Formats: sequence, structure tokens, C-alpha cells
Amino acid sequence: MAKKLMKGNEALGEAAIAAGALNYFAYPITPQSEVAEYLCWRLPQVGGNFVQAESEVAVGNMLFGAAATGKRIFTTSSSPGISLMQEAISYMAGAHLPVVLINIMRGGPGLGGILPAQSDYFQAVKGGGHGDYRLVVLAPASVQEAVDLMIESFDIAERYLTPVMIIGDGMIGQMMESVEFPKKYRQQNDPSKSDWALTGAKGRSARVVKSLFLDGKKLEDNCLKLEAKYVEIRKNEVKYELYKVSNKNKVLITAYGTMARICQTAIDELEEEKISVGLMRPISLYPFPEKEMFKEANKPNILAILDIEMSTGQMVEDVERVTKSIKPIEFFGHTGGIVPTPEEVKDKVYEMLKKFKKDKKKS
Amino acid sequence: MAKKLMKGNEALGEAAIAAGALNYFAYPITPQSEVAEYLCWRLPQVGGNFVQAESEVAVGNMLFGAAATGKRIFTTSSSPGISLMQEAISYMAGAHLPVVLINIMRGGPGLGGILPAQSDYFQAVKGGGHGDYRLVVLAPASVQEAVDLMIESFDIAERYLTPVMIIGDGMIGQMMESVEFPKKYRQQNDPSKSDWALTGAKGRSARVVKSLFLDGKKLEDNCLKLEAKYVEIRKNEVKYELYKVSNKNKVLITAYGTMARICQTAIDELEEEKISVGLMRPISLYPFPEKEMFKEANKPNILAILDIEMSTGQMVEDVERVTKSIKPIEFFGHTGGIVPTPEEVKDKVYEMLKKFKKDKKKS
Amino acid sequence: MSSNPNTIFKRPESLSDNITHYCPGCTHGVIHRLVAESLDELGLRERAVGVAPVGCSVLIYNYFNCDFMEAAHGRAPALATGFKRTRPDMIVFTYQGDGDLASIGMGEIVHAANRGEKFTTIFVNNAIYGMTGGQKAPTTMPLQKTSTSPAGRDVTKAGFPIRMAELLATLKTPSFIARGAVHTPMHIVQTKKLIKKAFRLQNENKCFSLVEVLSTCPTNWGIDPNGSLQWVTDNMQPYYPLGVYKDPEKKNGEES
Amino acid sequence: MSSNPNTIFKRPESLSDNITHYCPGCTHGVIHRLVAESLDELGLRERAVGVAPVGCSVLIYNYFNCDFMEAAHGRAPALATGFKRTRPDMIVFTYQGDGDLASIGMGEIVHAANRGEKFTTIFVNNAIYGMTGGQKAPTTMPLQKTSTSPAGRDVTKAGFPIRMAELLATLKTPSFIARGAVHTPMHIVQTKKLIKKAFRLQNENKCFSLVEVLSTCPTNWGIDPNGSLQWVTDNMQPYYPLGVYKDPEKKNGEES
Amino acid sequence: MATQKEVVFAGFGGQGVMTAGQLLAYTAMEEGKQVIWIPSYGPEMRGGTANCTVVVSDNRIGSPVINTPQSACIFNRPSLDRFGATIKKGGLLLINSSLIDITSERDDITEVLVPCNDIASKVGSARVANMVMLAAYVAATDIVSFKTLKKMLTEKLGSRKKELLEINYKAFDEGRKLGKKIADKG
Amino acid sequence: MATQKEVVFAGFGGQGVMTAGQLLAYTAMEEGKQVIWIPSYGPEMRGGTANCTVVVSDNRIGSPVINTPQSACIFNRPSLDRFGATIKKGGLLLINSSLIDITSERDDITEVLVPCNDIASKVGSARVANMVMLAAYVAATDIVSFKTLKKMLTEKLGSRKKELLEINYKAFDEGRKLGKKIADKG
Amino acid sequence: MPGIRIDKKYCKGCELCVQACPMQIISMSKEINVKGFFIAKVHEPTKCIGCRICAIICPDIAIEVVTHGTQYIPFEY
Amino acid sequence: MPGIRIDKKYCKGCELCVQACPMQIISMSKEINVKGFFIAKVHEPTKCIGCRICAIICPDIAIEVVTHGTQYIPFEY
Ligand SMILES: Cc1ncc(C[n+]2csc(CCOP(=O)(O)OP(=O)(O)O)c2C)c(N)n1
Ligand SMILES: Cc1ncc(C[n+]2csc(CCOP(=O)(O)OP(=O)(O)O)c2C)c(N)n1
Ligand code: SF4
Ligand code: SF4
Ligand code: SF4
Ligand code: SF4
Ligand code: SF4
Ligand code: SF4
Ligand SMILES: [Mg+2]
Ligand SMILES: [Mg+2]
Repeated sequence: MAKKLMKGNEALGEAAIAAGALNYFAYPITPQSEVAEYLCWRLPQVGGNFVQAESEVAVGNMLFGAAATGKRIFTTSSSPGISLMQEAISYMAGAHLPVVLINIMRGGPGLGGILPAQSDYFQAVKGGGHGDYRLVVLAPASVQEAVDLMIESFDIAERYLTPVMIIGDGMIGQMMESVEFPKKYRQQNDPSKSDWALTGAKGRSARVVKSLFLDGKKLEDNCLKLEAKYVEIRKNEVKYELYKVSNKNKVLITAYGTMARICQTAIDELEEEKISVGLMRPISLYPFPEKEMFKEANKPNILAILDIEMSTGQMVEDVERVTKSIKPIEFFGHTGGIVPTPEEVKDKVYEMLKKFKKDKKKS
Repeated sequence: MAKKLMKGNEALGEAAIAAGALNYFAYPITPQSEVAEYLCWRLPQVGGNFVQAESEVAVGNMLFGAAATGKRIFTTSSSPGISLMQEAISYMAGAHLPVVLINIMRGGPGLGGILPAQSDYFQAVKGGGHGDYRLVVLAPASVQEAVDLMIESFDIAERYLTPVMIIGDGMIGQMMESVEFPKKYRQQNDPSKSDWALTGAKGRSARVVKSLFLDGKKLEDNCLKLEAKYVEIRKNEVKYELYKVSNKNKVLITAYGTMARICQTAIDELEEEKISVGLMRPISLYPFPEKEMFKEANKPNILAILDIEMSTGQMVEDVERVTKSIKPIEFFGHTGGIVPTPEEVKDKVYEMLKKFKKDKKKS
Repeated sequence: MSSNPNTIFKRPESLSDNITHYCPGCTHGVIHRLVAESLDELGLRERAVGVAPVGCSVLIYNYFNCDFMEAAHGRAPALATGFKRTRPDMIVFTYQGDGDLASIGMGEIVHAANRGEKFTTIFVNNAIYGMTGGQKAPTTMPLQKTSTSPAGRDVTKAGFPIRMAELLATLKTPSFIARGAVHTPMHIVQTKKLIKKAFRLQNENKCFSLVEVLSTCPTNWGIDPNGSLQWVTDNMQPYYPLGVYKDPEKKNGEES
Repeated sequence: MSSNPNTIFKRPESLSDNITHYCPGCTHGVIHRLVAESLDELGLRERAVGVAPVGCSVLIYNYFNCDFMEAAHGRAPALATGFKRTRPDMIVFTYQGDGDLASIGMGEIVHAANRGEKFTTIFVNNAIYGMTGGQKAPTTMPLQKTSTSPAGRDVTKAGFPIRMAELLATLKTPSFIARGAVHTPMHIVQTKKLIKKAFRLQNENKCFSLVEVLSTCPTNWGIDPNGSLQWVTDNMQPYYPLGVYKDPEKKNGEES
Repeated sequence: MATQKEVVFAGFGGQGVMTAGQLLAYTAMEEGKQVIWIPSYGPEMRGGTANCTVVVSDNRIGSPVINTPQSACIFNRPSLDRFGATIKKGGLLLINSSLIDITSERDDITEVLVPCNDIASKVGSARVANMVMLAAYVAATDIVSFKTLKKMLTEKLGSRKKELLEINYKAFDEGRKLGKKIADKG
Repeated sequence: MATQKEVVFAGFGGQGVMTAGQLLAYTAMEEGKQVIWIPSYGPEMRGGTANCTVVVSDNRIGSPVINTPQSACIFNRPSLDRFGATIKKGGLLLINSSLIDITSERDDITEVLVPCNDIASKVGSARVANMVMLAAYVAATDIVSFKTLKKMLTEKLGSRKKELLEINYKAFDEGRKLGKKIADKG
Repeated sequence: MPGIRIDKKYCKGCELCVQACPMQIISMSKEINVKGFFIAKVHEPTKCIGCRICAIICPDIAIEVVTHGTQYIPFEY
Repeated sequence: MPGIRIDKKYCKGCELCVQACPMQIISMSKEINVKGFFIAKVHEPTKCIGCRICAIICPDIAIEVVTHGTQYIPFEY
């Protein structure tokens, strides 16, 4: 298919169609309402269906019901809306359902604002709902990557029978970039081939999709079954990008999503100034590139790590954890809709270079 | 006041009254419905009020409204109910409101079961809602401590104008232990003395309690104001207990809540076998005893750390983070309502001693 | 017993052989049977998907021979919507208690009914939260004692019981809304007809259908099973009139 | 202008001097004024606490001279309940749009009304989600075009518009439920009376009170301001009849 | 460790097993001991078995979960099936022989048959079967004194219900006799 | 870096600033360039100013947020107030002089007055003011070719609307003339 | 000749059938089933008219109604 | 003699008053206010009957109605 210039939100919608996900449930919220505004006419063209739900609580639970059909289904929302889905997300994880959720993050907490932010990292990556479950969390940095991850997320969701969340900030939703869709769109799933979907107890015994296990042992078994999947996911689904990483780097920047692109600009500019900085951009936030990041951090040329986020500092806790604080870690960020600029990133790098060169001399 | 034998759930209710918190909003859910069943008759005796809400979503938002009066208010719930409050919690944090929430945790995810668990650590400690906020999170290990923390939590909530969450597993709610309440119960707050509560714009300009800041800069300022509070909280409110910690310890156990008591039994029994193990029990899960735990972990006698939880492993990520993995960390747990026994803890210790003694020889 | 024996009443096919966990005399069991018989008689079992509530009937899937999923508390109508919109060719029903449907799930049921989702809801109103130990429900009768209203429901503070059938019948979107009861054999027979009609209308893709059924909770009411049936007659029936409140096959008003 | 000038219409005291962010001709402004005038005339401003919704009127606190808090989307009635139960001596009102109240906030408004919470709700029904850019609301008219129903609301899929006043009036708990409009000066005058009565009843601690007000959204309807007023007459008024649906001061049925 | 005593009370709802456990807990607390009473609140409660565990100690009590209690007072058959095997070696098992016609078949514990319901009926009310059992257990283990036990019972029942109190006292006496025998033996 | 060009289009809703930006973006993409179009979607949108940024580059584009763009096409006064000062040193500022009667008062940038509305009215429709501006910008910077620009416009408008197309072409021509002058000067 | 069969396994001894039977021929036995419930039994089987009322009211579907030969069915069910 | 005052600051040029005035004496001026709106003005002030209808319908409370001497108030408000 030819390249198209498309708004991120609309591209996400089209990507779902390309993935054969024709049932969409959503409630309007800025900055992602364009997904619904696109799909409300686009889905019927391809035999799909969009239900505008009464609330995000309902959306979460409609997904739950729709996922049980074995077809591909999804939603899009933004921060407060995602908070309202936490109970349902926990249920779907517990019931081993494949679902794709997109959070086009805005500033919080509370009503906050509608400008782009990355302050829902904890919620997405650590689990905003109750109980022992994890979400696969993917963070695209461009519209094309959003499309690609959207399509792949359905495969991941089905491979492990688990909810997958894509988190992008408001910019991902609002900006237009050129984007390419697969030549061949995927057909909708045929539920009759599923061995878990609810298709009617015809010629087989009845199936149940549930997360209740009143017997502690059985509930523990379910949690261990989940944990076993997460082990597999941690093994197979780690995604990240290294940018200008070399053994000349003095500083390793960690950043994800759009923020990482801004850091790239800073890195490019620093390179012109002969300051070598590398970037590690986790694409999968869960599974987190644990070993990979440790490896990069551990390289002898790296003096320090600079984590940059559009938040007051959330992923930085994982950076601390997985690098075992083997190198000093500094955090820089803006939040609430303010986007750190390449200039600010550079300034922070200058500052760190001064500080850690000095430190080195001292020791 | 004389000692009383009381069920944890009822004691929590009485503790709130002792703290001068006479307005309670809740929705029934096992294993904490006894709080409401106690307070529905007890509160009217002291001039208080209980509203049985239509849902936990409503409870969260009733708290939000009630907190704006400047009086002390609170709720109790259990895991799925807490998931439904995430949006409201994020709003209250963003609007700087003092609120006390109790989560008597049960097994999850999803509907899970009703037996005790500790699998909502991530939700409570990392933030289940959206945006840049944290909760103060306290974890009692006995009914008396639950009462004491309950009373103190209102002070903390008001000191920092922030929501505080107490998390206990189902055992804390269901078991009876002897408990003492303060001799003098606190009076209800006088809202007219508050400089932020909504008391009517009489003789002053109108006040607004809100979390919306459409201007990115203002929203960032609000987030930084929150972060500044968290810095203070991390400085002042760290609570933990050390049990049989000495420079003879070979293993340091980390565990919280009821789980820590079970570990104490194991430690006592190991002591009789001349195996020295210490316990670090974080009481405040946020703020986490970061430096303190690192200090203990870093002691030369400690061969390894054993983190034990009634979950598939959540706090262990913080243990990894704050100890900088300076010592090997092993996790052991049960979940879904199954409670690790002292025997299992001991077996795990035996296993680790073997393993790490060997390792030591190797290196 | 001699020749030509003829079974004129037996366990419906749509029910499994499992013994229920319900308390002795609890009429959840009767309502289960009416649903199962309706599925049998309309031949829907093999296309049916039930949605279990959170409430005493949370384990309903153990008792039915059809596919089932288990909703979050109150959200069964949202699950049913999601499922039915994605598989319009299947038969979907929710089975919900009064805490589930009329309290926490108010928004979901009103909106599903209003959108005219083509599924069927069996609403079991026993005026109390059975599963969690007898707390007050929105449907609890005035002055009824519960574990969170030990002095009886105070209507000046908690308001009057909500009549869901009446409330839903105000919606303009066509639907079938009725209230039955199971406290006498006669009422059971009548209610069976309502439930069967509800499923038939769904099968004909006509409309949303809901049958509210007055039920008992001997355990939490603290009344023996037969006394509980009487309590329905004396206390619930006058406040919750039985009948059809909305019927797409009748002109407006005709049924009332 | 000579001597003895007499101001016979001016900005009410309960409103601040700020210029609103509403679009030209949006009747949110009229409704704000009616609320403010009612507070003024009943002398309630200094005891009043408003609860802002999420919707175009989310910034309402900038325009009033009384205390305010800002709810989560749809949850204003829960906030109002929490506040009023804790401070029964204050006057509490929510101001909510139709997306806020009739969609996501359905559960909260029904239950607050049913418990008979002693606060007042001003429900601004403009048949659309204004703030988020004109998506379909539960109150959107049949065939009305919105950004999520570009071909017009399809009642076979989205159902008919919900009439909140009628729905809430089915609840037995005493309350004051009315519907007004602001598309002509006469309707504004009538609606003012309803709003004032709603606040008076609260002040007398009588009951929950709610006034639904038909309002416009020139921007998202894509109609100029005067045309929008006409659109209310032509399209909304016939479907949403004006009047008092429930009145604790009248016997049942008397008002209808 | 040696100072900690644990006992499970198990039967079906209505047999007063929770009350018996609570009374023991109140009494131990009154005597200045550390105490925990913890019910099983699992799904099995409805219609099925009910049980609680009481832990009494001179020192701070660690684990509130007792998987292998030292003693058990078993009121019905399903409870015997569930708990019979969990009792610690050398422990004590009291069986309500009025309703249970089998034993645990263990030879590493002390097993005592207490015909609780029969004795209860004899002393005047079927409802005090639990008190017969409690008294037998207390007498066998000396975990608390009968004086305090009686005091706490009186406090809980309220002095108005004189008649009921008398029946309870009688139940105590009968249970005590049975329990004494074990104590004397052991 | 040198290959990246950034421009902000800003005015009030209805002036077609978003469309102008999008057309530029489509054209650049058609010419095989990397491109980002990003709107401001903040609260100021309602009634207030509307603006978008277009970034065109030969290479992968880093930051989509351009705080100091190289160029700006400013359609109304409030937008000048907001963006005038943000333009990079040595940058280019095009001002719709039909509606704005002041300048940025900066001497470190090139400033051009484009009477967009006047020209638009002259060529036949007030609604093509945005195209006048776009053409001026394109001519001044050579960011894309007019050939492709016209092709994309035709594609977007559809060939049915011949008349409108002609007016747009005329607007292009007029704007181009103005832009050319700068290019020649610079 | 109609008659009923009560399945001991299902009966919970709720006594609803006892009260409902128009012929008053069902009563509670002293027999306890595995779940510990006293179960219902028919004490005068010959009087049974096969009306199915006991089966209709039984919440545990413990009752099956059978008949030999023709049976007048008083109401549709 | 009654009259109205339109506060330029508040007027958004919505024209509701223009259409509502029974005397048809309000029209849109060419004047633009700070927010960029054309504002309403009274073109025949002497004809004003002080009915307040313009003020009542104005969503932005841009209109104040004043009177000199007595004024017949046609309806309560
Ligand atoms: C979110 C959530 N809140 C609360 C509960 C606890 N809960 C379980 S069932 C129930 C009420 C059940 O009452 P009802 O719906 O009337 O069903 P019944 O048991 O009476 O049949 C409640 C409150 C829960 N499981 N999840
Ligand atoms: C939980 C949540 N969901 C969605 C939104 C986005 N949102 C903001 S306002 C609104 C609808 C507003 O419509 P209405 O209540 O009719 O008010 P109006 O703007 O029409 O006055 C929505 C969906 C939100 N802020 N929070
Ligand atoms: S608790 Fe009540 S509703 Fe639940 S099974 Fe028992 S009787 Fe039935
Ligand atoms: S968008 Fe609609 S409701 Fe919102 S201010 Fe504009 S006209 Fe009013
Ligand atoms: S109605 Fe059924 S369960 Fe109840 S006693 Fe009769 S046979 Fe047994
Ligand atoms: S069938 Fe009728 S007559 Fe026979 S036992 Fe049952 S109720 Fe009695
Ligand atoms: S109604 Fe008000 S805002 Fe509208 S034009 Fe008239 S004065 Fe201006
Ligand atoms: S007061 Fe009446 S007559 Fe005078 S300008 Fe206003 S509407 Fe016209
Ligand atoms: Mg119920
Ligand atoms: Mg609206």
C-alpha cells in the first residue's frame, strides 16, 4: 500500500482494521476522540462495528464480553478513562483474554489537562488494577511505529491470551506523519476454530470464561499460570531501540515514546558538538529490556545515565532497578503537558558531564 | 482505655471514630463488610454518618466531595472495589485532599477469591490511577497496629493534604486481637478554621477544589507541588521495624503486614536451630525505607535477601531497586489466598544458606 | 410402577447435574430452572452464552450446560453488549441480582436497555445483598432489617426501594420489560411464560428484554423458606407489582 | 441619561466579572445567570458550594462568586452527596451536561435522587458532547448528525434519546424534578422559577431537586446562535416536554 | 514457643464453634495473655463448615495462620475429615461423639470423645454443646482458669439471663470432668 | 540538520491554517520527504487561535515539538503576539498584512508582509487567503515544488471543482510572486 | 397413575414442596443425605394427582414427576 | 425613559439580542472588541421600552437595563 499522511489517531484506527479487529468500543476523550470519529464511518465500510459506550467503565467491560467471542477487539482512551477501566483490565487479565487497549496519555493527575504526557507509566507497567497480573505495554515513537505495534499487539495478545496496552502521548495521537499499512489486511478471526472462545456448547461441553477461583489453591494456580506466561513474555517480547550507542558515549539516555525522538534531536546536535551520547529506547515497557539496559549501563565508557520522561519520574524506577544503580542515574523531565526540549536535554547533558568528570577526578 | 478483643474490621471502624473521622462512605465487599456493619450503628451514636454508596466508583467520589468539607472522612474496601476508585483517587491526589482509604486485600486478579492476599502492592504503592501522584501507603501487621496507623493516617493525610492508603490482607480484617484505643477521642475538625476547605464564600473570596489546569505550565506546577510534598513525605514518614536484626544474620528477610509475622515465627524457630535471620518489615510502603533497607542489605554478614509476599512478587521490585541488588535477592511467596507457612519460609532459608555458602566458596 | 411410565416433569437439559450451593429454599434455583427450560423449549442452548453476575449466583455457570462468562460486579450488561455486538448470531443473557443490577450496575443496565441491545436480562430481586452477608440493597423494603440497616431501612435517609422494571419502562427504545415472581406455583408458571417470551423476542432479534423476578433469601432475611415465600406476598408484591411493563408486540399503554 | 437612573437588570452578585469561554450564543451562559440570580435572591451564595462537571462548563468556577469543586466526569452527584452528608448546613448544587449526567453519570444521579440527597442538580441538555468536539450523547436527537454519528443518530443501533426528567420521576422517593428551556425569553423566565424553587426546596431541607434545561450548542450543531434557538423549538421541545414531573409540594399526579 | 497454645474449633454453622472460640479468646486476654482469634471466612462458610482458630501465648504472637494446631475441638464429621490429619504430633483431639461415630485413627495424638450434644441435652439445652466441648478442652489443657472463663461468660451473656447462665455453668462442669481425666492421664 | 525545515501556520479557526499546513505536508511527502504535521490541540483552540507546525526533512525527524521554528506564517494579531518572538534567528516571518497592521520589530529575521486577504479577494474568494500565504512561503523557501503542490491541491479538492481550483491556482501565483522576491533577495 | 421421585442427592430439606403439595402428601423424613439435610419424602404416594406443583416449587429440582398411562395436565407449563 | 447598556467586553456578537428585541432596535455594529467579536449596539435608543428581553436572552450578561423614573414591568423575573 502506498504511503499516506495520516493523523496518529486515525492511523491507529486503520491499523486495527488491517489487523482484522473490526469491533471497537470507546468513549470520547481528548486527545484521542478522532479514533472514534474515524472508525464510526470506517468500520461499517468493512463490516465492523463501533459501539459508543456510556462510560469507560462500560467500555472495559464491553471489551471483556467482546473478547470472549474470540474475535479481535480493542479500545482507545486517555488517562482518566484508563483509570476507570482498571477493574475490567484486572478481570480480563485474570480470565486470559486477548485485548488491545490504547492510552493516548494526557497530563494528570485528576482531570489534569489535555496536553501530552507520559505520566501513566506506573499505571500501565506496574498494574493499575488489583491482583497478580501484568500488561504487555508497548510505546511507539512515531505514527508508523504506532501502526506497526498496533497490528503486532493483536498477535501478542492472542499468543499469550493477555491484554496488551499501547501507550502514546497526546502527540502520537494528534500528529500527522506518513505511514504505510500492510498490503493485505487480515481477515477477522474465525471463532469456531478457537479452543477457548465462547461459541455455544454445541457438540462440546460448556466453556466458561472467568477469573473467580474461590478455592485458594485454584486461584494460586491461575496466578501461576499467568506468571508462567509473563516469564515467556519476558523471554520473547522484549523490544527496544539503540540510537547512536557506541563505546564513545559518555552518557546513556533512557527515554521512550515521543520523548525519545526529542532526545534523538538533542543527541544529533550534541554529536555535532563532539559530545557522544547514546539512547536506549525501550519499546516494550513491559517486558522491560532489563538485561539489555544493564549491559549498556555497565559499559565502561558510560559515566552516568540520564532518564528523561514527560512525568515527574516513573520509568526511572525501573532504570534504577535493572541497572542495579551501577552508574549514577539522573532524572530530567517535564510534565503536565510541557514537553522537554532538545535544548533542555542538552543542558542536562552538559551539566552531567561536568559533574561526573569532576566526580571521576575526585575518586 | 482498657484492652478489648476486637475483630480487625471493627477495630478499624472504632479507630476512625477515635481519630474524629465520623463520616464514612462504603460499599459492601468481603472480607471487610464488617466495618460497615459495625459503623452503621456505631457512627450515629457519636453523631456521625455512614452512607452506603451504590458502588465503589461512587464511594471514591463521595470521599472526594466529603473531603472538601475539611472534616475527616474515610472508606474501606477490598481489591476490586479499590480498582474502581482509581480515577477518584487520582483526582483527590491532584486536588490535594486528605482522605484515608483502607484496602483489606483479597486474592486477584479479577474476581479472584476472598481469601487474604498482598497482591495489590503495585496498585497502592506505584499508583493505580493516572498521572504524577503517589499515595502514602501503610501496612499494619496486627490489629493494634492497624488501629494505631489508622489514627495516625488522618494526621498524615492532613499534614500533607494527600490521600493515605492502609493495606492489610484479609486476615487483618477478620482476626480478633486485643487492642487498646486512645483514652481521649479526637473532636471532629472545625472546617471554619481551614484555609482550603469549602465553607462558603462568606467574608472571603470563593475557593475552588480542583485538579484541572488546562495551561500546561500550571499543571506542571501542580505536579511539582505534589512532588515537593512527596519529597517531604520521603524525608519524614518512613516507618519500618527490624526484628532480630544483628551482625550474626546470614539472611535478611523482607516482608510486610501479616506476612512479616509469619516470618517472625520462622525466624524464632530458626534461632532455636542456631540459624540467624533478621527481618526488615517496611511499615510505610510509600515512603519505602530506601536507605534503611540498603544499609541492612549492605552489611557484610548478609549473604542474601529473601523477600516474602503473599503475591507472585511485587514489593520485591522495590527491594531490588533500593538495595541496588547489592546482594542476591530471592523471592518466595504464595498468592490467591494461600498463606506461606513458617515451615516454608524456613525451608527457603535452608535452601538459600546452602546455595549462597556454596557460591561463596566458588568465588 | 407399572408399564408406560411417562416423565411429565424433569430436570431440563440446559442444566447440569451439579448440586447448587444455594441455601435450602432459596428461589435462585427455581429461576435457574425457568431459564433452562426456556432455552430447552426454544432450542437455544447450543447458541446461548450466559453472563454470570457477582452475587450468590456467581457460580451459575456450574449449573448450566451452556457457555458462560463471569462479569465484574454490576457490569454484566456491558459484557453482554460487547459479546452480542460482536456475535449477533448468538443468544446472550445476563443473570443478575438486585445489588448487582440496581445498585452498582445501574448505569450499564439503563444504557444497554436504552441502546436496545439484543440480549435478555434475568433480574433476581431478593431485596438484599445475599452473597456478602445481607447488607441493604437499593431494593430493600422500607423498615426491612439488614446487616447495614439493623434498625430497618430508613427511607428518609436511604430513600425508597427502586422499581427497576418501572424505571426501565420509561425508556422510549422498544423493549420487553416485565416483572414476575416465584413464591407460588402459579407465579412460577406465569414467570416462566415471561422468561420464555423474553428469549423468544431476542431470538427474533426484536429488542432488549428483561424479566425482573421477585425472589427470596431465607438466610439473610432470617425467615424459614416457606415463611420467606409468604414474606414476598406480604411485603414485596404490593410494592413491586407484577406484570408486563413494556412489550414491543403491544401498542403503548395496552399492557398497563 | 438624566437623573434617577434605576438599574432594572444587571449582572447578579453570585457571578464573577470574568468573561466566559463559551462560544458566542451558547446558552450555558443564560443558565449560569439563572442559577446565580436564584442564589442571590434566596441569599444562599455565602453558604453555597457548586460542583462543576466535566464538559464545556468545567470552568464554571471561574464565573461564580461562590465555593466550587470540580468533579470527575459524571460523578458530581457523588461529590455532592459526600459534601452535603458531611455538611448538611450548606447549600450544594451540581451543574452537569448531558454527557456528564445522562451517559457516564447515570448511576450516580439515579442513586442520589433515589436516596433523596438534599442537593440541587442543574442538568444542561444540549443533545451533544460539546467540550470534546460534538460526539453523540444519549440525549442526541434521532437522525441528529454528530461527529460519532455522521449519518445521524440511528435509533435502531443507538436507541432513542433518554429523557432524564421522566426517568427520575419514576422514583418513589420525594423530589422535585422539572424540565425547562432557555430558547426564548419566556422560557427563560419560566425556567428561572423552576431553578429558584429547586434551591428553595433544598434550603428548606425538603428533598433532592433537579431541573433539566434544554440548551444549545451552536458550534457543534453547526447552526448559528439564533438558528440554534429555533432548533430547540423544532426538534428538542417536542421530544422533551417542558414541565414539572415531580413536586413534593403537590400530590402525586397533580402536576402532570 | 513452648508458651504458645493453639486450638481449632470446627463444626457447622449454628453449633456455636465461633462463640466457643471467642469466649476462650476473651478469657485468655482477661488473664493477660496475648491472643488471636481467627475465623475461616472462605466460601465454604455458607451451609458448610465453620471454624476458627485461637492462639494463646505469653509472648507476642507471630503467625496468625496455624496450619498444624496443637489441639482441635471437632463438632461434626466433615470437620474431622478436614482437620483430623492436621493436628500436631502429640497434640490433642476432642471429638463430639454425639454426632461423630468415627475417630481420626491416628495414634500419635491424644483423642478424646466428648458426647457434647448428649451432655448438653442432659443439662438442659442442646445449644450449650459448644460449652461442654470448651470446658473439656480447658480442663484438659489448663490454658485458662475456669474462674475467669465463668467470669467472661457472665459478662458476655449479661447477668439478666440467669437461667441460661446456670445451664452454661452445668455444661462447663460436665465438660470439665471429661477434660480433667485427660489432664490427669497426660 | 541543515536539511530540516520547520514552519508554523497560525491564525484563528476558519482561516484555513490547518489546511494550508496539511497541504504543505502532503506535498512534501509526495516528494519523498519525511514530514510531520502537528496541530496545537490545547484548550486555546475554542474561539481562540489555531495553529499547526509542519516539519519537512530528508532524514528521519527527531523532535516533533518545535519551540523555535525557522519560519512562521501568521494570519492574525494574537498569533503574531504568540509566535513572533519564537522564530529562530535568521528565520523567516510571513505576516498577513491584510489583518495585521504591526510587525514583529525583530531585526534578526526576514519579515515579509503578505496581504493575503486582499489578494484572495482580488483573485476571487476570500477563502483562499491561506493559499496565498502558503505559496509565498513555498516560493520563499523552495521547500517543495509548485508542480507537486498544485498536483496535491488538485487531488485533495477533486477535479470536479474546476472553478475553485482556478481561484486557488491564481492565489498560488500571486503568493508565489511575493515569495519569489524574498528568495531572490535572500 | 402419577407419582413423584425425590432425588436424595438434590433435596435440601427446605420443605417448600411439603407446604405446596395440594394433597399434603409430602413430609420430612428422618433420613439425612450426604450434605446433612433431612430429605423430603412422600408418605401417601397413592394420593398423588401428578399436578407437578411440588416439582415446580422445588428450588433444587430434586423432584421428577412421572405418570403411567394418560394424565390430565391441569395447566400448561 | 428606559435604556440598555451593552458592555463591549462581554459581548460576543451572537445576535441573540438582535433577534429578540421586540422593538427591533438592536443591530450589529462594525466595531470589534478585544476578543475579536463584532459587538451589538442599539441603533434607536429612544424606542427602548425597557422590557429587558435583550438582557434576559443575552448569554454573556453583556446587557444592563436602566430606567429613569418609573418603569412598567411587564412580567416578574
Ligand atoms: C466491585 C465489587 N464490589 C463489591 C463486591 C462484593 N459483592 C459481591 S456480591 C455483592 C452483592 C450481591 O447482591 P445481589 O446482587 O443482590 O445478589 P444476591 O447475592 O442477593 O443474589 C457484593 C456487594 C464485588 N465482588 N465487587
Ligand atoms: C472519565 C472521562 N471520560 C471522558 C472525558 C472526556 N470528556 C470531557 S467532557 C465530555 C462530554 C461533555 O459533554 P456534556 O456533558 O454533554 O457537556 P457539554 O460540553 O455538552 O456542556 C467528555 C466525554 C473525561 N474528561 N473523563
Ligand atoms: S444467601 Fe440468600 S440469596 Fe444467597 S443462596 Fe442463601 S438464601 Fe439464596
Ligand atoms: S461547544 Fe457548544 S456547549 Fe460548548 S461552549 Fe461552545 S456552543 Fe457551548
Ligand atoms: S422442595 Fe425440593 S429441596 Fe425442598 S424439601 Fe422438597 S424436594 Fe427437598
Ligand atoms: S405431583 Fe402434586 S400431588 Fe403429587 S406429590 Fe407433587 S404436588 Fe403432591
Ligand atoms: S446577546 Fe449579548 S453577547 Fe449576544 S450580541 Fe447581544 S449583547 Fe452581544
Ligand atoms: S430592553 Fe427591550 S426594547 Fe429595550 S433594547 Fe432590550 S429588548 Fe429592546
Ligand atoms: Mg440480592
Ligand atoms: Mg452536552
